[in-house]
Amino acid sequence: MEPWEEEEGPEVVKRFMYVNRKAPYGTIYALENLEVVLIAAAFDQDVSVVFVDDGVYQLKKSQDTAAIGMKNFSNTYRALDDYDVEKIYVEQESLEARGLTEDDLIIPVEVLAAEDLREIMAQQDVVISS
Amino acid sequence: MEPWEEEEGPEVVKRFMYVNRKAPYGTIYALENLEVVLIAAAFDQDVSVVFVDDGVYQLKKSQDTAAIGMKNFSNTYRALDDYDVEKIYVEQESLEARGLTEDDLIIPVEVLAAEDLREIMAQQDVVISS
Amino acid sequence: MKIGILVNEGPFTHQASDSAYRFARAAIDKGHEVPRVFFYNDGVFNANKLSEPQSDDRNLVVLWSELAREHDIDLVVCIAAALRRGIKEDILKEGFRISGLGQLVESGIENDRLVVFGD
Amino acid sequence: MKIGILVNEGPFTHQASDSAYRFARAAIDKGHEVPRVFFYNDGVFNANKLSEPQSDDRNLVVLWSELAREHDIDLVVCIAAALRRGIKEDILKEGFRISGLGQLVESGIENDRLVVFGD
Amino acid sequence: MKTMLHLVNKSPTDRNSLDSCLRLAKTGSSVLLIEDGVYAALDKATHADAISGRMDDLTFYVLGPDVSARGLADKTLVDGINVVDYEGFVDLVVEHEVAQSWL
Amino acid sequence: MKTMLHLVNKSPTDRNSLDSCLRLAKTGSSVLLIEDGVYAALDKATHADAISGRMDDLTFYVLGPDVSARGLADKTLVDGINVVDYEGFVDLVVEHEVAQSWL
Repeated sequence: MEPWEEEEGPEVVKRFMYVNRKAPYGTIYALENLEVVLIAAAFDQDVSVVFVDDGVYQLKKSQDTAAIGMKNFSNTYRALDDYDVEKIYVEQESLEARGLTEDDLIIPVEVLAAEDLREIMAQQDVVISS
Repeated sequence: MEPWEEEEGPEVVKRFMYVNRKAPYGTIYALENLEVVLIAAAFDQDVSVVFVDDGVYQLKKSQDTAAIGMKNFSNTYRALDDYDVEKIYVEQESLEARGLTEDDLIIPVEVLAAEDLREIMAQQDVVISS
Repeated sequence: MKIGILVNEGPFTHQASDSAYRFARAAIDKGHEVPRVFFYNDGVFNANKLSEPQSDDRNLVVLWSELAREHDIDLVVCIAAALRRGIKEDILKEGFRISGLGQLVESGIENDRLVVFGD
Repeated sequence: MKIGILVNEGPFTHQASDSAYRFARAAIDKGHEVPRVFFYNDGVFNANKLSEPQSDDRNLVVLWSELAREHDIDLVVCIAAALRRGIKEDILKEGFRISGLGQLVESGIENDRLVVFGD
Repeated sequence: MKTMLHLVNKSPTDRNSLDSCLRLAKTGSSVLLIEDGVYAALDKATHADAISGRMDDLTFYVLGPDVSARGLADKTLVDGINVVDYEGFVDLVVEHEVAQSWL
Repeated sequence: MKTMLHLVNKSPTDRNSLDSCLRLAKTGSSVLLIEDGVYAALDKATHADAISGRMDDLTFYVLGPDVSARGLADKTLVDGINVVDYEGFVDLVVEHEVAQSWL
């Protein structure tokens, strides 16, 4: 086997980034994107999850869906840590435009300015958005 | 029969306004909204059709969908006249923001400033949007 | 008062069907009539009896069907929208029927209000 | 080059499936491989064999199925997304199969590119 | 002239529907924010001015169940917005002659 | 650092996806406008500056079939945008290491 063939083998770790730009409940994308991330965590790849624009609303604390009859899935974000998904980024500009701070979020995250998030995005191998 | 019963009878004409705010082809709403208007024209009601925001793109001349494999339905707007749908309003501000003029449109319309369109909207009995 | 409802999106993907359902129930609870709910665009998917959400999630197809039975609501699925999306009699949930767009216009004529839920 | 495709919306309602189909054909025409197309969210509706668009309109369900047969493409419908939307084996078009989300992750791992089409 | 209830169900940072509604809503109309539309009611967010600037000529409502679902019950809403539940939503539809959804 | 192709498929007057893409796209990246995203390429429209202001550090493409479908073939596009067909779209995906869709 040539060295470059080994590099192409299945043991190569790719960097996957899952991008969330949509608010929860109004549409299903937040929930179904989270389901992808939980599955992806089982593969031996480098996983990061990004919340920008209205996606930051997914992490808002104190969600209570009893009166709309939909399932509250916000606690599932806490499971990301159990699944060893530790690279969770939230864009600072998106938080600020919505009057939110890190204290409003249900899980610890890394808050990044757009200019820093841009660098991380540009290092990914696969970007999956919804 | 009492006079007020007659007023409630089926011969009362209601004002229906169909509002188009979405561009064609990217989503099906423009096409399916047009299908509603063509059916609605068969009822003896007062029908008006409004194009605002990206809805004004529905009326752009010279649409040619051959290369995207979708049906070009823009000529169907010409049929509105045959169906006696004559109240077709386009918001001037929406046209201008998109760099379009009345000459860009496939059918004759009444171009109205927002402040005038607002008055007409407020006179409707039923507003159907998509 | 008679209130007609138009639902333009399918269950689950958008909140439209949930909102319309909660609204319809509240209207009925307050003594109003909801004679007909019309399903257009992706709204036709609300009639798909094969829908099987997770056990801890709501099943809007069933909820609409039950509400219709209890309160004699006419659930009308647009035939043109349904055909292209593959919603046929075979998979139509009890309580729904397939008919033409004229039924939507009628809803606008005959009801005191028409409320639209969509994307 | 191996190019994976993810389709997040159903046929007709959004252009995503049309765009993905045109892109897939162009990629194959240029000599690239499209080993798998994964259908997620409302994308699962692309597999509904009951879809019957008007005769002068394209039928994306048929187009995907034919493309898959001609070029040996694995058309995978996400099981979780399909269940809640009522896309079951009974109404699955030939050429599509139902499987788990792992197949999407695999697509990302094994292909040189992954291109996403959605709303 | 009809009394109108405008329904806005999209986030103002995602779509233009609130902007268009406010541009075309006549003085004296009511606006009810539902679904993702409720984010427009956040006092500290960028669109707060769009609403507070129209408090004099429009009446604003927000659907409480959608506010709670999104975890906004602990946030300050724009001053003067009225919170209603689904029954209040029904009352608004009944009290206004026409309901217009900004889809 | 990967070479990136950003895909934008929504109208800039309807959604925020172009704005977000431009805010987060790194110098040297390419942006391909498809579907309703092609409206952003209209020279006289409100978003023309958003694109022309980034001509120096990004490369812009627009999908010709989507331009023609929408009747924009007779309109002036922002100076410097490259028009491609589906085969050109494939080439762009191949030439860039990563494709990111701004859904």
